[in-house]
Amino acid sequence: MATVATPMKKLLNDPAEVVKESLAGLAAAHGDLVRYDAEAQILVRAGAPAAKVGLVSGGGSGHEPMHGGFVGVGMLDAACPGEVFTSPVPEQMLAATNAVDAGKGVVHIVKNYTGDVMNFKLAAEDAEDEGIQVESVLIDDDVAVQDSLYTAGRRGVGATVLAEKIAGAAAERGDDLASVAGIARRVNERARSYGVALSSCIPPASGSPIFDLPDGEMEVGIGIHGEPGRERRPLGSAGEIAELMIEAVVSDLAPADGAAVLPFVNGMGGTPQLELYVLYGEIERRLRERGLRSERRLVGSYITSLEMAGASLTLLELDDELTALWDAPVHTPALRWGA
Amino acid sequence: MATVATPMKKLLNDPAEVVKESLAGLAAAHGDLVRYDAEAQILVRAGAPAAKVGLVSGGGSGHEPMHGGFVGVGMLDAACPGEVFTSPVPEQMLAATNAVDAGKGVVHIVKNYTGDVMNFKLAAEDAEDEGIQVESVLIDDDVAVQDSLYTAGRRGVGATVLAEKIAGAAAERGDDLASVAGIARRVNERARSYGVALSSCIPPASGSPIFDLPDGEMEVGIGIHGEPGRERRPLGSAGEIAELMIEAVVSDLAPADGAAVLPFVNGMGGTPQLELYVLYGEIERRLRERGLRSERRLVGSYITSLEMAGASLTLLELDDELTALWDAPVHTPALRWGA
Amino acid sequence: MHTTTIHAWMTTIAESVKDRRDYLTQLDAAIGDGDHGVNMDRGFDAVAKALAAQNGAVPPGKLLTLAGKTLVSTVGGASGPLWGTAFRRAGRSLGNAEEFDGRDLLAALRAALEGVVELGAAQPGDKTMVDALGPAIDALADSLDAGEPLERALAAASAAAEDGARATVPLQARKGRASYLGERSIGHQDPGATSAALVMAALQRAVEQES
Amino acid sequence: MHTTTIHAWMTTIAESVKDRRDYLTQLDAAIGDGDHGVNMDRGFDAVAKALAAQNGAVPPGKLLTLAGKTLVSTVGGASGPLWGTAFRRAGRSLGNAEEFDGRDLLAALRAALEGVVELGAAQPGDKTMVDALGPAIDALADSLDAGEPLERALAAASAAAEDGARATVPLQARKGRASYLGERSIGHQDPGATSAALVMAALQRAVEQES
Ligand SMILES: Nc1ncnc2c1ncn2[C@@H]1O[C@H](COP(=O)(O)OP(=O)(O)O)[C@@H](O)[C@H]1O
Ligand SMILES: Nc1ncnc2c1ncn2[C@@H]1O[C@H](COP(=O)(O)OP(=O)(O)O)[C@@H](O)[C@H]1O
Ligand SMILES: [Mg+2]
Ligand SMILES: [Mg+2]
Ligand SMILES: [Mg+2]
Ligand SMILES: [Mg+2]
Repeated sequence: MATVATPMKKLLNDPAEVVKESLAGLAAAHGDLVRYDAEAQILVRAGAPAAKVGLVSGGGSGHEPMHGGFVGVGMLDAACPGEVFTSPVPEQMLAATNAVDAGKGVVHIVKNYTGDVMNFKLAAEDAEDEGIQVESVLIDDDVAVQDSLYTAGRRGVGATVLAEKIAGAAAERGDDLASVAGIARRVNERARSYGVALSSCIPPASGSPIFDLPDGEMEVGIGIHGEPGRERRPLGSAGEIAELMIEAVVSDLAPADGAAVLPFVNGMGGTPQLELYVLYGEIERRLRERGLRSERRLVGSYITSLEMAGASLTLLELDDELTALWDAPVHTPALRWGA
Repeated sequence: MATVATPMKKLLNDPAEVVKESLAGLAAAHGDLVRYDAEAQILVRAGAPAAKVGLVSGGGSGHEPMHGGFVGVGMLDAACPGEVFTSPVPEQMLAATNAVDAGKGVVHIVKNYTGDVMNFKLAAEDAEDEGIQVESVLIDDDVAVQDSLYTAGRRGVGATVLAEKIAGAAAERGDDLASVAGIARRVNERARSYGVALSSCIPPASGSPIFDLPDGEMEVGIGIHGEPGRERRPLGSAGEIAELMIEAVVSDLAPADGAAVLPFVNGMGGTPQLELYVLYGEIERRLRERGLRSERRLVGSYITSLEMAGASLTLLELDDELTALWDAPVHTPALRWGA
Repeated sequence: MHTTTIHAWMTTIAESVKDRRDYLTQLDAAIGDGDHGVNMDRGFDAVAKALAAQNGAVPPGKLLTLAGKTLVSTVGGASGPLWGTAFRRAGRSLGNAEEFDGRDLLAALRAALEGVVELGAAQPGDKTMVDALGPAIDALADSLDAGEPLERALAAASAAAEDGARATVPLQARKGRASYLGERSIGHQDPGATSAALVMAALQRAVEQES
Repeated sequence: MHTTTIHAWMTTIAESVKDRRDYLTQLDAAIGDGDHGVNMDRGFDAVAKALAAQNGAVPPGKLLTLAGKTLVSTVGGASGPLWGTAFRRAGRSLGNAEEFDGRDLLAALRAALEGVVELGAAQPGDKTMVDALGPAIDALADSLDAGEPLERALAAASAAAEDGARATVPLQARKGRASYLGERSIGHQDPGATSAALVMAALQRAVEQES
């Protein structure tokens, strides 16, 4: 059995084909929700484009279920997945934009990474040349990176999932282009994230971990590309890690006293649910102690770095409209309720 | 930060408390669905016991979301989680049985492991002493183990999830004790499973992997307790692994020609979704080539071995009633549709 | 022998299981699921606490029954019901007597083994705790029949348990998790047989202390 | 120089990027996300194929434009749009001319760098490909001004790119993924600057072959 190029702990055929094959498998499993356009390498909501504002997102692969798992009713209309950890190309984004445009314009949800921003920029220019109105929404919620002249700015992480769900509900209820984009931006403005890694991950192309992390150590302030974080520290307890995350996001977000919040406790891919719920318990208790009301929550591995062990906290300060849109029905391969 | 006893790649406080803390976290996140009885260490469906046959399952922890994530509407009424990979004790099972009994009797879904069987047996005896009717359903779907005088019999693995969903729907629609138990047994009789590991996993108590698996090798015929499998082989491609799994389950199940089936492609915990859907694609295609119709499917990490990398295939031969019960609404922390 | 003997026996088991906790777990990791040491430690820790809470007046048999119940309700896994049943049966065999002698002890251990076999249906040679308990009981019987003093008889029983545990190495498991490994279970010592040997060694030491 | 020079340049880039693929990826793994080698290889592989499909009649500028478009549509990431824009601008600068000389080449490279800076807004010293391209273009200009033959001038440019790439090691990244690492980006060579040096070395070799 030598079909796998580099021997590694991976379940795949040819590393160069893993993204395409995975997209085909997703569409085979969820044909009622998504259609895979193999030529354009995009996933499109099944059925005719709904007569509404289109919602498109995309980025490198390896973050599953984001984005492909969020295509369906009440969330994304199309996703353009790039190679693992590599932003997709403008042609994919343009094809996705064309596929979902129903004359009401298309919102691009773009995570703030140099590659994603540049490629979406070129795609938006092309789309506008074709007469499609495009609103780009930049997601940059990661407080581990200061937004300064000395960085590419904050990374887009967990808030992406929340923005896609909430803006998707707004589009589904018939909001116009400006409103859908505005709601996505509001989610981004009211959300902050912070992540911690207990291990690296193994990109299929290289077949080996991006970095080594000895037992008993952790990387704090990580992104979602298996990259090292801002700093390496001795591994903390779940309580200490919860405190670290909450301090980072709350101090930056500065929510109103007694604010209603949505804590999104996300696994990076390789952290067992057993541990993730221990962390959730520590986080919800600490939020309560700070007078914040966890009125909604999301717990699970929704924006991942392949099999990286670790977790991130995204805290969204809710308002009545965001809460209502969060509760609205959603039916996608990875997120489903009310349907 | 030295609160973690053995330095390891784990997100927890005290390894001895991880199960209790995780259950409390799950209940905090899903208070609308489940209640955590800390004293008895059981999870119970929120609200008063429904006037229906009760459905109880349990087993060692480390398989999350099974079982706690399946407590709610249309599935389990209670779950009794033991320590990691250790069957719970009869007192937990008795407390769960008492909590959910509405006078219509209680079904115990028991995976076929010596410990689980013995402890549930003692619990069932106690419950009957207390005048509660108990029907025990043994799940033993793992074809990697021959059922013979020379083994403890086949292990219960993926079919457990399907039996809990389908029997849960039967109980919800008002079937009596014998019928609910009968349907669970029918699922077990019509389902077969086979699993493959690409890595071991790390039980919190020991803090180190149960076994080492060099890159480029895999364990075939594994269970769900991080144990080695029947045999070690060179790592195969996704296609080769799919073929191996299908050959194992189909040859044993011997479904009718053109039968309607439900392939359940399960991740062991540490396998990225990117890879799991590659495997799903390979499996669905091969089932089609064998003339089997994948009319329903489940893809995801639902019965895990902590962070083990690997996957299992459970194939269920559907009939109209099983399909209808599968489609019935379910609302639990881990499985939700139609609600 | 009296209630104090049982106290001494149980606390000695608790200590030696705690000492060998990681070793037992490693044995279980090789052919099981790596929790046997943790299970036994959790159980006998609870037993020691439960017994400590009793006043001296409780007869030996009742203490063993309490130990068995405590194991059932704290260990889980396969070893919980098995050891729990073993000590409950042993306790029932000693009944309400204030004292017991070597013959009583032998009868109690036989009752314990019967309970284990009833529940687990293991045959000698299946690579389980039975492979340590069985030889130990036979050795105890032989020595007592030969008129040896109890200390010597228990030393022989302990040695036989030890040998029985070691003799599980070449066996292929036919019961419990290890049986899933088929031939791969060969070449490893059975964790349950190993802790059974610890139980017998603890009994010997407890009785020695008494006299 | 003619169309054949561009063909030679692109195929030489494709070869050397393939050879150094893992090295570039390792550099990116240290301060980025470990895909740069794969990205460049995928892109220039496609460029080589696209150019091979062209008949000889296509003018050099159009070939560069095609190379740029191919990179944009196959690479993704940051380097895709950046290198794509670079070659498109270079192509536009050469226009429809059948031939081009050293001065034309210099102008084309300047246009390429401008395109990169417009899109990516990187300053010299930000630890990006700009830190290799900038010095290379300056060296080329100086040598041409000094009246040196083109081969020598391109050798100087290639060496300057090489030095520029190496000089990124002590820098703290201010653009791209590496900037997320803050001070931890110091001490590593920038992958994009490294592949930029490969591009310049390939140009030198392509022109040498010609003459
Ligand atoms: N049917 C049985 N009869 C007797 N002893 C058994 C049986 N099954 C298992 N055992 C014993 O139990 C031991 C394993 O105990 P433990 O690891 O605590 O439980 P589990 O196997 O549930 O994890 C085995 O080493 C074996 O000696
Ligand atoms: N704003 C920028 N301007 C110029 N070059 C940049 C910029 N951002 C990144 N780069 C270059 O791109 C390289 C990374 O390319 P690559 O790894 O292929 O893309 P990605 O960072 O999206 O994974 C960096 O080493 C750097 O030289
Ligand atoms: Mg990248
Ligand atoms: Mg166990
Ligand atoms: Mg065990
Ligand atoms: Mg990169």
